Amino acid sequence: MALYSEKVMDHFRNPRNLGVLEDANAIGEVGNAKCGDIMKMYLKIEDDMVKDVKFETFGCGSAIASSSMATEMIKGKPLSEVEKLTNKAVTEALDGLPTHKIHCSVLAEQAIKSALEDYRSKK
Amino acid sequence: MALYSEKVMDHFRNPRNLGVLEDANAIGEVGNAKCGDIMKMYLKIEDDMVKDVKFETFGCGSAIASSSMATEMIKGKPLSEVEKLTNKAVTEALDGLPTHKIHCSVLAEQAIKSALEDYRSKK
Amino acid sequence: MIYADNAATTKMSDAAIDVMLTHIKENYGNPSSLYEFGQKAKEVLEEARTDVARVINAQPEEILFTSGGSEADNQAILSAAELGRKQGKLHIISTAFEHHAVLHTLEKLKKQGFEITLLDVHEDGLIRPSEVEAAINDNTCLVTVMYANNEIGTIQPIKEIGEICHRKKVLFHTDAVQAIGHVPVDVVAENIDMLSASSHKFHGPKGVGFLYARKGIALTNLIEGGAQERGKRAGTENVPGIAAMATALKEICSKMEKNTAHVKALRDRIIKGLEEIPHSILNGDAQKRLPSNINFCFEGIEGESLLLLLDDKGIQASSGSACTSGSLDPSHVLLAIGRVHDVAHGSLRLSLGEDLSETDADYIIKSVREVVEYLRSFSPVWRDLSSGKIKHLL
Amino acid sequence: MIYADNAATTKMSDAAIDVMLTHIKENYGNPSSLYEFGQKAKEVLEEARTDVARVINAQPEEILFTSGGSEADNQAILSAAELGRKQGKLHIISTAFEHHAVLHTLEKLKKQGFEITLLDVHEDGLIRPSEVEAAINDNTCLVTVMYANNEIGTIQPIKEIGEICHRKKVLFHTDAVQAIGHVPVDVVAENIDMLSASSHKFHGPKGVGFLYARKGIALTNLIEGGAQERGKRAGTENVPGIAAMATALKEICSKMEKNTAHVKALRDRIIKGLEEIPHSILNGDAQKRLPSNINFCFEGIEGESLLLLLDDKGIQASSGSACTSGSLDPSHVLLAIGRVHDVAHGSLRLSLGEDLSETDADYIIKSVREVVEYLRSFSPVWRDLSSGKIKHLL
Ligand SMILES: Cc1ncc(COP(=O)(O)O)c(C=O)c1O
Ligand SMILES: Cc1ncc(COP(=O)(O)O)c(C=O)c1O
Repeated sequence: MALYSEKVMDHFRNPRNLGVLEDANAIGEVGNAKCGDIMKMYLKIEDDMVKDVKFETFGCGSAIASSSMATEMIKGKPLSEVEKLTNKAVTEALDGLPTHKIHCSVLAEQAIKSALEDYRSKK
Repeated sequence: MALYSEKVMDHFRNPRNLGVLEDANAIGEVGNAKCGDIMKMYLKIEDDMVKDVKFETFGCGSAIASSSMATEMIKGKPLSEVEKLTNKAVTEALDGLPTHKIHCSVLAEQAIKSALEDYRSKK
Repeated sequence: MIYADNAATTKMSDAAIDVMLTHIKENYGNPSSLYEFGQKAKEVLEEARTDVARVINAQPEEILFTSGGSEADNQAILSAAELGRKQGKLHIISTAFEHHAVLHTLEKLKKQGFEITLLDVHEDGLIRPSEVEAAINDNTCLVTVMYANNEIGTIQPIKEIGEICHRKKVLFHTDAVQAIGHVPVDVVAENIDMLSASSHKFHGPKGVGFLYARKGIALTNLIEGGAQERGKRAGTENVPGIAAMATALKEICSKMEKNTAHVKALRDRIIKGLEEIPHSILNGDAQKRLPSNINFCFEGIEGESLLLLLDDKGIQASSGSACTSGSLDPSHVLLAIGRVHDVAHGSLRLSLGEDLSETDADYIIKSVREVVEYLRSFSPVWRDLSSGKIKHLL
Repeated sequence: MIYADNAATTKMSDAAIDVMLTHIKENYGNPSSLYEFGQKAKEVLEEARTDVARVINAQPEEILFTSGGSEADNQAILSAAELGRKQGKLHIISTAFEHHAVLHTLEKLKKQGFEITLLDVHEDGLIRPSEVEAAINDNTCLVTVMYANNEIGTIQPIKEIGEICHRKKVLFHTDAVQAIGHVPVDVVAENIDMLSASSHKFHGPKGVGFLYARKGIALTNLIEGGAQERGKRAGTENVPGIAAMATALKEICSKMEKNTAHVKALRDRIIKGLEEIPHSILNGDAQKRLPSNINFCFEGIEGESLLLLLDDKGIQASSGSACTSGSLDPSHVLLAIGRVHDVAHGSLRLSLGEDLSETDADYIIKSVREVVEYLRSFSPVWRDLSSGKIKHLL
């Protein structure tokens, strides 16, 4: 019964898709520093597919892990699928999160949604 | 720091002058069973001297020790001295008593005083 | 040394000591810390909670760790009173022979306007459920009746009382400090809403206890501060102590049947042996009592000197005599079952340990007989009783 | 493992463990029992009381043993409030950055009609005695100011505050949980009326603490029941724990000078090393702080991830980040000294143990630097700060 599951710790320690995507065409940023969590998602969308994705996160262990997991779950996926990604799916993929950390997975979902909106608004 | 001094325990374990003095001419009894302490002193007074003394006590360790010590302190002593015996002297002779047990030494003093009164009332 | 004062406190079991030491050395982290080392301590804490809950058929989240039985009693009663206050219900029912942790808390509440009914405990030391039922009115917010009395060991009809309280929708608390680990307790089957226990009464460490409070009962904090114990009891958790308590509890409960058979047989042997002392009386019902409890009054003697002489013979026991309590009155428990002062002063409680042997028991019988006879030999009260000057009460 | 969270809790000293074990095995009797075996336990208890009293220059009868610092804080404040109530004085002065054991107790009193003034703690984390004096009015019944803050380690001008309180005839309590054993405390010289301490902060066992209350101050019971602790704190005494606390306290105090010199040097070395991290700030005055305390804020990162990565590197520390407390807001202490939320989330507290080596200190510096740099490397906040999109606050 550590604070986090093995999965969370793995994604926290070795975040996938970390960094900035220079040629992103869809960027979403949610959260605020006052609350201690900011997630920024960089997506490269082509042919209605997420060709590439990277993230930057200011936040706690589960925020970093949630963003990392979320990027893995949408990378290479058609937008129709990406749109349906829920925080619940992210949480489950991480083998669960402590109750008061669920909002981190919500942020991940929102960051992706925000990026998709950005993409659509620019079309 | 046992409950009682060595002296108290010695007099409690090996009470001096325990029992009834068949030819006592001065008997004093104080205390009451309701309060948990009764002391009875049997004195044999001759030529204004305490020739012999015995006691019976219903009570706690310090009550028994106080009566025992008090009998030793008056045995063979002239009445003029016996009259002056105080509870303080008994307590000191016992190397002290716990505060809430001081009343046991008071009972011892009173039992002797009561015996002396008995003696005088019969003269 | 024959330690026969296990109702006062017990020796820690070796298993409990081991567990305590392990956690002191290896898991000293603060359970509130988020690094692995602190989380390990939290894990130990929650395992202990689960273990303790299981023993009384409760849920882990219904267990609150405290510093002992007194704190648990205080918090349970004050919490129920607070809930009562909110509903305008200011009546509490208890019994005349509760532990002071309960009685003094009730006195405090009385000063705050609560009405307190203390039920008669009868000469057998047993509460009558029908009298509980009759005492409950629309203003009653709490019934608190101890599971087993700490002096005379009588075991109350908890299940029946709980059933009445549930039916009447009144909270029911029981001070089970003397019962837990010694008799089976099931908070669900017995309709118990709140229950207090203390670790050092069942071979766990001192300074640890627990309060069971059924889910949904809002507790009032006794100790405010950090968010430990779901915000209901502040203070850095004594993880080694709590884990040791859980270990001791599991251990004693796993041996309960065996312990009970063994101790009960010795108890009854000693009772039989002491009943032969003339003008003596067993206090409390002979059957409905803790397997380990023996409590007698002997006429004509005083308890403290009895204890000291037994101590000289290597036997540790206790008494309800005023002299042993530092107060002027003898035990309120003995007075509550109708013993008059004179007799109550001459009381003796033996609370047996699980490791007592038959030889020990016989030695106890022999020693008590000797000491009672010796003390009577120079007791002016006994003289007056024997000579017929005053009448025997026993 | 480099355990640098000694302000959260400490490891028990070997001497304290030994004493505890000895009494668990050899003196498990109840100090209220009158046989020799119980009286021996009482003797151990009173020796511990004398030892503890001596350390703070108090009298033994001024020491009350409790289950920890929280209980001591609660009882001290409620007692002073009760005394105030009797005189119609319902005003209490405290500070904005007290421990929750104090603040939550004050909130409870506020609901009961008390007026609470929380003094500003300024950016350096230090109370100004003149502001205490100005805040006192005819209704003030208590001033309670912590001796040293648990997060930023600042040591308050206790003697000056005490002097003012004495002159103004107002009771003065100090929560000295973080100070006792770590800096010299003298209740007489410093005009302290009441003081709280907790054993597990100075290598004693958990679940034990004490309250000092100057002779003549009538305490209100928090836990009602038996007559233990002169009737002011019920519950069978945790003699092994109390004796172990006294042992730990004597031990740490005997080494205080040596410890202080050693730990302070390492503290300042680490502070120097961490100050080189750009956009960082030391929280609390650099001089008037506990020898063991280091507290920084680093812009652009969040504390929990910092802690977890330090844990991976074998360093245990703590943070005032909201994420580490389970609440939404970061530490009230950091907010009280004027750190805004964004910055307060990126805080790190290192509280050093006496056995830390210079190598450990250098490893800590290196590790914190690495982790801060790493977390900043993918922090969108840091990016915006670096690019000038938002302004640096530090
Ligand atoms: C300043 C301060 N006061 C009070 C406490 C409470 O002490 P305890 O957790 O031992 O009850 C602590 C520690 O948690 C503290 O640091
Ligand atoms: C029936 C009962 N209730 C409460 C208590 C108080 O427990 P503690 O001394 O552990 O606080 C005791 C024991 O002293 C007890 O026997």
